[in-house]
Amino acid sequence: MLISEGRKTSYIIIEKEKCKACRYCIAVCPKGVIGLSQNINRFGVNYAESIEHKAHECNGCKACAIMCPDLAISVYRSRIPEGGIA
Amino acid sequence: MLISEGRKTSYIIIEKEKCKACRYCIAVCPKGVIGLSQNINRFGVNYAESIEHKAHECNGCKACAIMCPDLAISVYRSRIPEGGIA
Amino acid sequence: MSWEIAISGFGGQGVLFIGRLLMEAGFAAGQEVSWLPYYSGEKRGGMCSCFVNISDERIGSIFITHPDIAVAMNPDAYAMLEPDVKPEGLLIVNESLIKEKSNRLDLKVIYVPMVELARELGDESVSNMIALGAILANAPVVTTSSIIKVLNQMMSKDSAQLEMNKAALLKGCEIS
Amino acid sequence: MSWEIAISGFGGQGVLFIGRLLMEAGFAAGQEVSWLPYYSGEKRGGMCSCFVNISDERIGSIFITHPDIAVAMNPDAYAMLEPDVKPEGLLIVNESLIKEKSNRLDLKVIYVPMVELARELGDESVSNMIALGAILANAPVVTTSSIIKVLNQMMSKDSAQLEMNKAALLKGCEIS
Amino acid sequence: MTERTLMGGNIAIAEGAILAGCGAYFGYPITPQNDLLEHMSQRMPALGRIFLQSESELAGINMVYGAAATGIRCMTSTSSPGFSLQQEGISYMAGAEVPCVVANIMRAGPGLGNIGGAQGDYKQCTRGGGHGDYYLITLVPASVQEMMDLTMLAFELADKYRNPTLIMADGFLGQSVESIVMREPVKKLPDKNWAITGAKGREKRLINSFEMNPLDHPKRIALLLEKYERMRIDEVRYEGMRLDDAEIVVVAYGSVARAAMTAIKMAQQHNWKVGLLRPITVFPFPYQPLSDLAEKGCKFIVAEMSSGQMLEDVRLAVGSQNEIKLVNTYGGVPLTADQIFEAIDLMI
Amino acid sequence: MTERTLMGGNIAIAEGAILAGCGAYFGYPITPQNDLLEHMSQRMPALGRIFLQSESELAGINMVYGAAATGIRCMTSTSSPGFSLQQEGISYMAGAEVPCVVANIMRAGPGLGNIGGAQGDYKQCTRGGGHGDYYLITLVPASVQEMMDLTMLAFELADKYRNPTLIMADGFLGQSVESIVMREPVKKLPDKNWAITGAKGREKRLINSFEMNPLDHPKRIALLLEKYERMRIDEVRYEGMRLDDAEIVVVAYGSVARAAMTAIKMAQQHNWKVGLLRPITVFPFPYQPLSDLAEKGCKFIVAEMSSGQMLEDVRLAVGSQNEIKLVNTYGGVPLTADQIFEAIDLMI
Amino acid sequence: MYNMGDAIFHRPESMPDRSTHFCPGCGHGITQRLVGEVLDELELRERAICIGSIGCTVTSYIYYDVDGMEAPHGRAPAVATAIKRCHPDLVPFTIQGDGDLASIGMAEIIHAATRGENITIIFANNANFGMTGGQLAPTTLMGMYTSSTIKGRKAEQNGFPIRVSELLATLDGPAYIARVSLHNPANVRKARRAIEIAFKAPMAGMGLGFVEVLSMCPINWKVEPVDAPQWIVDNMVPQFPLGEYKCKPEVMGLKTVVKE
Amino acid sequence: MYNMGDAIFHRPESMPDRSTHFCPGCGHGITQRLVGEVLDELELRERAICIGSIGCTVTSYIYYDVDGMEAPHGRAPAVATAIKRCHPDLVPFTIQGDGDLASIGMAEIIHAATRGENITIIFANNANFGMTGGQLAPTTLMGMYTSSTIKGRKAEQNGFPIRVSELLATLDGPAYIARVSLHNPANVRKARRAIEIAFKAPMAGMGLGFVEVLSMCPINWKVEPVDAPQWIVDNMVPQFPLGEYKCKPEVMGLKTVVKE
Ligand SMILES: Cc1ncc(C[n+]2csc(CCOP(=O)(O)OP(=O)(O)O)c2C)c(N)n1
Ligand SMILES: Cc1ncc(C[n+]2csc(CCOP(=O)(O)OP(=O)(O)O)c2C)c(N)n1
Ligand code: SF4
Ligand code: SF4
Ligand code: SF4
Ligand code: SF4
Ligand code: SF4
Ligand code: SF4
Ligand SMILES: [Mg+2]
Ligand SMILES: [Mg+2]
Repeated sequence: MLISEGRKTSYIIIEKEKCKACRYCIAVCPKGVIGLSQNINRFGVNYAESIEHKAHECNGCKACAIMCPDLAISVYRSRIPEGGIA
Repeated sequence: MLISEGRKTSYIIIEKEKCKACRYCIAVCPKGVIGLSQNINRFGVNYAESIEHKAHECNGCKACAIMCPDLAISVYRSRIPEGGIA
Repeated sequence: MSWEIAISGFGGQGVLFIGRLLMEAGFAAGQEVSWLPYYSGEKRGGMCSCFVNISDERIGSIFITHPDIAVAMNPDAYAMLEPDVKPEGLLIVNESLIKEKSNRLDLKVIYVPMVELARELGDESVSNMIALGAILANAPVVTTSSIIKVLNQMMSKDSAQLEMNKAALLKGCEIS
Repeated sequence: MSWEIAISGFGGQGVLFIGRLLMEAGFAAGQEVSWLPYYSGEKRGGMCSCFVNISDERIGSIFITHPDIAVAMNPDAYAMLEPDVKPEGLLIVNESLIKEKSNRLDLKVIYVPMVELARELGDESVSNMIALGAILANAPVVTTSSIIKVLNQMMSKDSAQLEMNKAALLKGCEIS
Repeated sequence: MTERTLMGGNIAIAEGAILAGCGAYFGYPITPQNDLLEHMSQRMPALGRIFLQSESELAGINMVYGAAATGIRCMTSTSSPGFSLQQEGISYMAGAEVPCVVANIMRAGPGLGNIGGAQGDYKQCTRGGGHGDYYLITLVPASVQEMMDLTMLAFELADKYRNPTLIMADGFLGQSVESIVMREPVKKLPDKNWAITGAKGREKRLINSFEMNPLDHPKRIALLLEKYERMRIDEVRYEGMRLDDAEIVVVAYGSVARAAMTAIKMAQQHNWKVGLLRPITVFPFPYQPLSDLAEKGCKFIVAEMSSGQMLEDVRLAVGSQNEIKLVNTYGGVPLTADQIFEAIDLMI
Repeated sequence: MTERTLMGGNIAIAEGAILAGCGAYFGYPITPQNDLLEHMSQRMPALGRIFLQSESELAGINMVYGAAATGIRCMTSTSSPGFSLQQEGISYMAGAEVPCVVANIMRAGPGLGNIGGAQGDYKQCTRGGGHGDYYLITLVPASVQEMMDLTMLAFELADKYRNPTLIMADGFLGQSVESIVMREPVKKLPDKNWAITGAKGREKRLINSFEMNPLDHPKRIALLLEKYERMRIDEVRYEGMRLDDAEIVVVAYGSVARAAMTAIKMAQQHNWKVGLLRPITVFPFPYQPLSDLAEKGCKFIVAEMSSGQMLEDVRLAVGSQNEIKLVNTYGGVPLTADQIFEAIDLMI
Repeated sequence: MYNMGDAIFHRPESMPDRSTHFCPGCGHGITQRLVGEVLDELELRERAICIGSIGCTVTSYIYYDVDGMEAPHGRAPAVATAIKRCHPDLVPFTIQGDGDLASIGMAEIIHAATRGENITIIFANNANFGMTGGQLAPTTLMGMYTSSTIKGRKAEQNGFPIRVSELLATLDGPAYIARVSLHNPANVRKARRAIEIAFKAPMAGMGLGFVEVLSMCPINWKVEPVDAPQWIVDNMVPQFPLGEYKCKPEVMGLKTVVKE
Repeated sequence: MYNMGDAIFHRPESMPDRSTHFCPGCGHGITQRLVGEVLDELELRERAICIGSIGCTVTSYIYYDVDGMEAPHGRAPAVATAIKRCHPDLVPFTIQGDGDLASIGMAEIIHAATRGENITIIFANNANFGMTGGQLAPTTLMGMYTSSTIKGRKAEQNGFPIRVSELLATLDGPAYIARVSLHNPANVRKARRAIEIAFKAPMAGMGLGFVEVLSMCPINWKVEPVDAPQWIVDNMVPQFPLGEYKCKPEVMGLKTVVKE
């Protein structure tokens, strides 16, 4: 799946209310994109989130999503990334 | 178990009331010692017996007894065989 | 008319089979029938009985304790059946294996040397058919021809066996 | 004197543990006691309650439907417990998670921001001990020192955890 | 079709199932019902239906659970020890409201017991041998004809109530042969809008006995109980014989009821007023007709091949005012007309 | 020893067994009795006794069968679905007259149900969940103390009658903690001159439920029945509370009996005459005391966490003259003092 | 949704949007998702039947938008067998734990396997009884601590772990048997492919499809979730070697070549 | 009894004088006798416990002058396990049929084996359910006729036979596993020696002793008894190869050298 033209950008979305903070995603992300939030979700845990200043480094390798046991992560790839990416 | 001295004689005894006439003993006896009786026992079968004129040919190989599923056969070895061998 | 029949012997003496023949023949004659096998001993070598009802009414008990007709194929069967046959009933005794004689005067007792007779025919295993013949000769339960019809159907594949069975049946009829 | 206590919250909020501490302290004080865990939801993430009786008489029901003292650790717990606390009873509310206020005038209701207080101590997981402190400060069920004695026994191996729990207990006592 | 034919009791169950549209049979050999399984092993594949000999009664009942959940009519048959092994599975099916037919051709227990016929599983069948609150309609044929007819009925009732239904018969009856009238095959099987058949063009369906939210569980049970209540009202079946002026009523089912018929004929010859009440369902039990008879002042003889298990139901029906006597055998021994007659004689 | 200590209900069963000289425990995990098994996994080996986690409840009950046949006191524990799986094995042990103790810490059924406490296995326990004619003494503790005491009693009774004995408790009681007085360990275990221990210096012995000669089987059953009759006479146990002048009698066991005590106290505050009859054995059931109360004209409230299974026994005891009302829950929901009080209020 | 770009990884279509009920870091969540991916891939929404087993995967059927049912503890293979026999067009599958499959349910899995039932069994091996609180399972590792072996599994007391894949591989009925692990993304990808074959082979009538998945159970292993994958590598893989244990020749053809 | 000469073959001391209840030519009689010979040889009269299984060997305990008990269908290994655990000095053994052991009792034998219970299991494999009238067993041969497969065992319907010895040999618990046959005197002698090891190994605490005996069932095979041994050679041995499938190194030492 090579995208030959344009700048390719990947990013992830983590549904915070699904996350149970196992940290698998954090452990496997080659780019250090993910970290734990300061806030807690309805499970009472500090959920995972993509770190704002790291989000753009995501290379779309999907490792995080593949390891997530809680189906909390989706991975996107876009040539023209728009705002609002968390 | 070699008996080095004296004439060795073997013979078998079949308990006729135990025999069910499967004929295994007959099939395995290398000497043709055993046959079916003309008479029937309490199971209503023509039981096995050692054939009178063959009895002395028994070589004590025990094959018959080993194959008998009904524990009907004992095998004896004697240097001085006595009468009454059936 | 109602017939209650009990047949008893060793497993392997063909007790169930002649019961079945009686039932089938009764059925063919339009009667109500029932047939019940009953093992009162070990699976192999134990006692085996068979109870047959043939009747023109709805049949009550499928067990029969006071048969009109009883067949004792071995000593245990004799001991079991002889006291309980209905007065005026018929008792068929396999004389080859049963040495006792009945003292009951209210019965018709027929002694048949079934094993010897069967052996004469060359096959001990048909002594049951001799017994069946003895029933037919002494009680109008079903006709001999209806039994033969059933036999023909059941043994259509093995004519040697069929003939042997028929021969034994007829011998049983004749002798008793 | 008899105390019926109900404590309720998420599984994982330490509801069973503070119930257990109360029971142990009551027992140490020579009272009759009972303790009953009760899960009314899924194993993980569901509701978890705990009923404690402390009494000088033989204890009847081990379920408590009208507690003298109730602790609601989350909104579901509040909804369940608030209507049923005995008149003149005590209701402790985890203000951090429960936004509602009780209209009942016949109760003593104490609102405690348990999560925040615990976080101040550096460990959210001790909000249960804050709640326990709040009970002790408002009802003479057992003495704080008896609870500390039990804590000392149960956590003898992990002094950091022990101290944290004690601190939370005392904070709960103080604040409310 | 009024064609008459000779048939064994167990075979009549098998053929009744086939007539009822049974699409799958799963079972494990055990005397005295082996001929049922063996018959099915030939007949079902020949009809393009499913036969599978399961590795055990446990697997068998769970195969039934799976097949029945897809909406297929299906059954298993066994005898007492095997039936004990199926209690967990039956409880699941009752809880999940999955219909099926289980035939228990009883032999003597407890334990290995012996292979003689018996009626010693009465309580197990009527009082829920498995865990939890459930009941099973339990049909008790007394003739080979009924082995067929009640099997067909069992499939109807199972579907009607979405509940396992039992055929409970003693091994003697199972092995007996009688003449019967063949029945017409069932033409139309009921639609099952709850069955799992692959979620084609519809929402997914679930079959289970478990409620994710435990607070919903009581609601589910309440529905079950309501269903059992309907059974109690609508499904009581029995046969009366000479009850109109009876002073003594014999209560008996299965092959014992047949012996009782003979005993009553014998009593009739003495002009004694003796009738028979023969339950055809033992759950639901015919309490009402029995208590009506009790009102009239009847005395009762309960005849069964057990230590007196149905006796308790008769007591519940009759209360403590009227005389009730038990005449029984156990351990694989048939109960005969003589014995019942004797009990009548003693009571007269 | 009158040392008091805090203990969980399931643990009290385990410790009671240990005090009673239980030499071997076999079991399979199932909520809500896992702590019992886990406790045994530590305690038994520490005492040089046998603990083995079996591969299933089926294997577990058969391990109990094997160990018990050698004369060792032994037990298993389980909860409802697991108990269903043990019915065949229990029937074998009853048939072979091999003593053991089985604790069924009931959860809600039928089927998978849920893990809430329940009393839905009453019929299964008291009416023989397995095949054939047998009964099991069934003890129903209502406190952690009784979890211990009745377990010890269960071992005595099992040996006395050479019969499996049940402890039947709801999961709530199993998981509750209360203070109890520790008991003395049993010093002397009974000699078992029937046990298979290796035929040293004596004739061989056999343990089985099967009789080679089927005509002997009824004799064997007759001995069993005679034994159950003795149990019915000698082993009825119950507790009465305020029965002397009671107009209403609540009948309840297990944790429900505890709720009933509270309800009765509430009733007392209104000066209502309400008493409690708490069966401690449900087989044999206290029919006599209940029918005595019925004679006096009492009304009855049966309180249980099932669809009304004990109700049938109360009906058998009371007959149809007196009013009987059921107050119940099911599906894993506790029955509370309030609900029982309400039932009293309605009846008063 | 151009704005969002193309989702290159998202929840499988066949899995309704809901949280799992598993503990943090539980491998079951991954396994369930992999199965969901295969249901999507093979377009099985209208044919699959999900059979719940008894263990933490007890309600696995709630996670898929396909018909489902429960099975009593250990009996899912029997339930699946009957469904498949009666409806050859349906695709019954189950996720069974090691307590469910290898302890109480051993007879049922062996017989379904030897009969060559055309069903799919995913065997989630986490070396303990998760749901009931972490007791010894037949797959518990030598020396491993569980709530019923607090001094560790010892041969004298508890015998040896069962290598289920190896055991089943002695039978002629299974079409495909593999042991995979969830301890890192590469292995999860392999697991996904194995599961796909385990669906395809029985769908093609070749026999049982069976995948043993070494799966994290941090709570009962008493490790932090994030350490659980390494725990598999260190402890489980040596005793349960990964790989294919059976692959009937005709199954080879079902494998699609995937670039690593 | 000088007159009689020396009995060089007689009924084992441990076997009371009684007829068997087996059909003519049934292999069970031979197996029972071989076990009796070993009981004599190892002097186990006071230590052995004979556990009956359910099948034609249901009452195997009546043939030995040792303590005995029954076990429900398939559960003899569980019963034996408990006896041995509680009384390490006793020697529990059982003769189980293939229906008993390999069908309903599969879970119990596998678990007893993997736990390495020190018990002796003689597995009388006659490729059918003898006692109930000759139905399909898990060991029924491909194509074989039984009363529940009257057209012969077919893979699609009934799957494949289980090779129990091979299956159990994948486990670490058993000390000794062998398959022997009764089809001629030489093989009966071998069977005798295997059975001896199957007693000695568990007695020495080395683990399960297991011998699979290919055994005649003429009545259900529908062959004349006298033809049954050859039936084994022609039909069973090809599908169930004879030999030792497991022999822990320490077990080797238990073997006594016997001149053929
Ligand atoms: C007949 C029966 N026995 C026992 C149980 C209790 N039980 C529920 S889950 C479970 C063990 C599950 O372990 P496993 O299969 O390994 O699944 P995990 O939870 O580890 O995923 C047990 C024993 C039950 N529900 N039914
Ligand atoms: C729970 C249970 N199911 C079924 C039976 C019936 N039954 C008795 S023996 C037997 C099969 C025996 O076959 P096998 O073990 O091969 O022994 P064989 O007779 O061939 O020696 C069966 C199914 C039973 N007694 N108990
Ligand atoms: S897709 Fe890869 S790079 Fe992007 S967040 Fe996930 S693991 Fe990190
Ligand atoms: S892997 Fe999933 S559940 Fe775990 S921390 Fe990351 S987002 Fe949360
Ligand atoms: S011992 Fe040998 S030779 Fe003698 S009869 Fe027997 S088989 Fe024949
Ligand atoms: S082997 Fe035994 S049973 Fe068979 S014929 Fe010879 S003596 Fe008789
Ligand atoms: S107990 Fe283990 S297997 Fe079960 S949900 Fe938790 S982590 Fe998963
Ligand atoms: S049926 Fe077969 S196994 Fe059973 S006794 Fe007869 S020959 Fe032996
Ligand atoms: Mg597990
Ligand atoms: Mg066999």
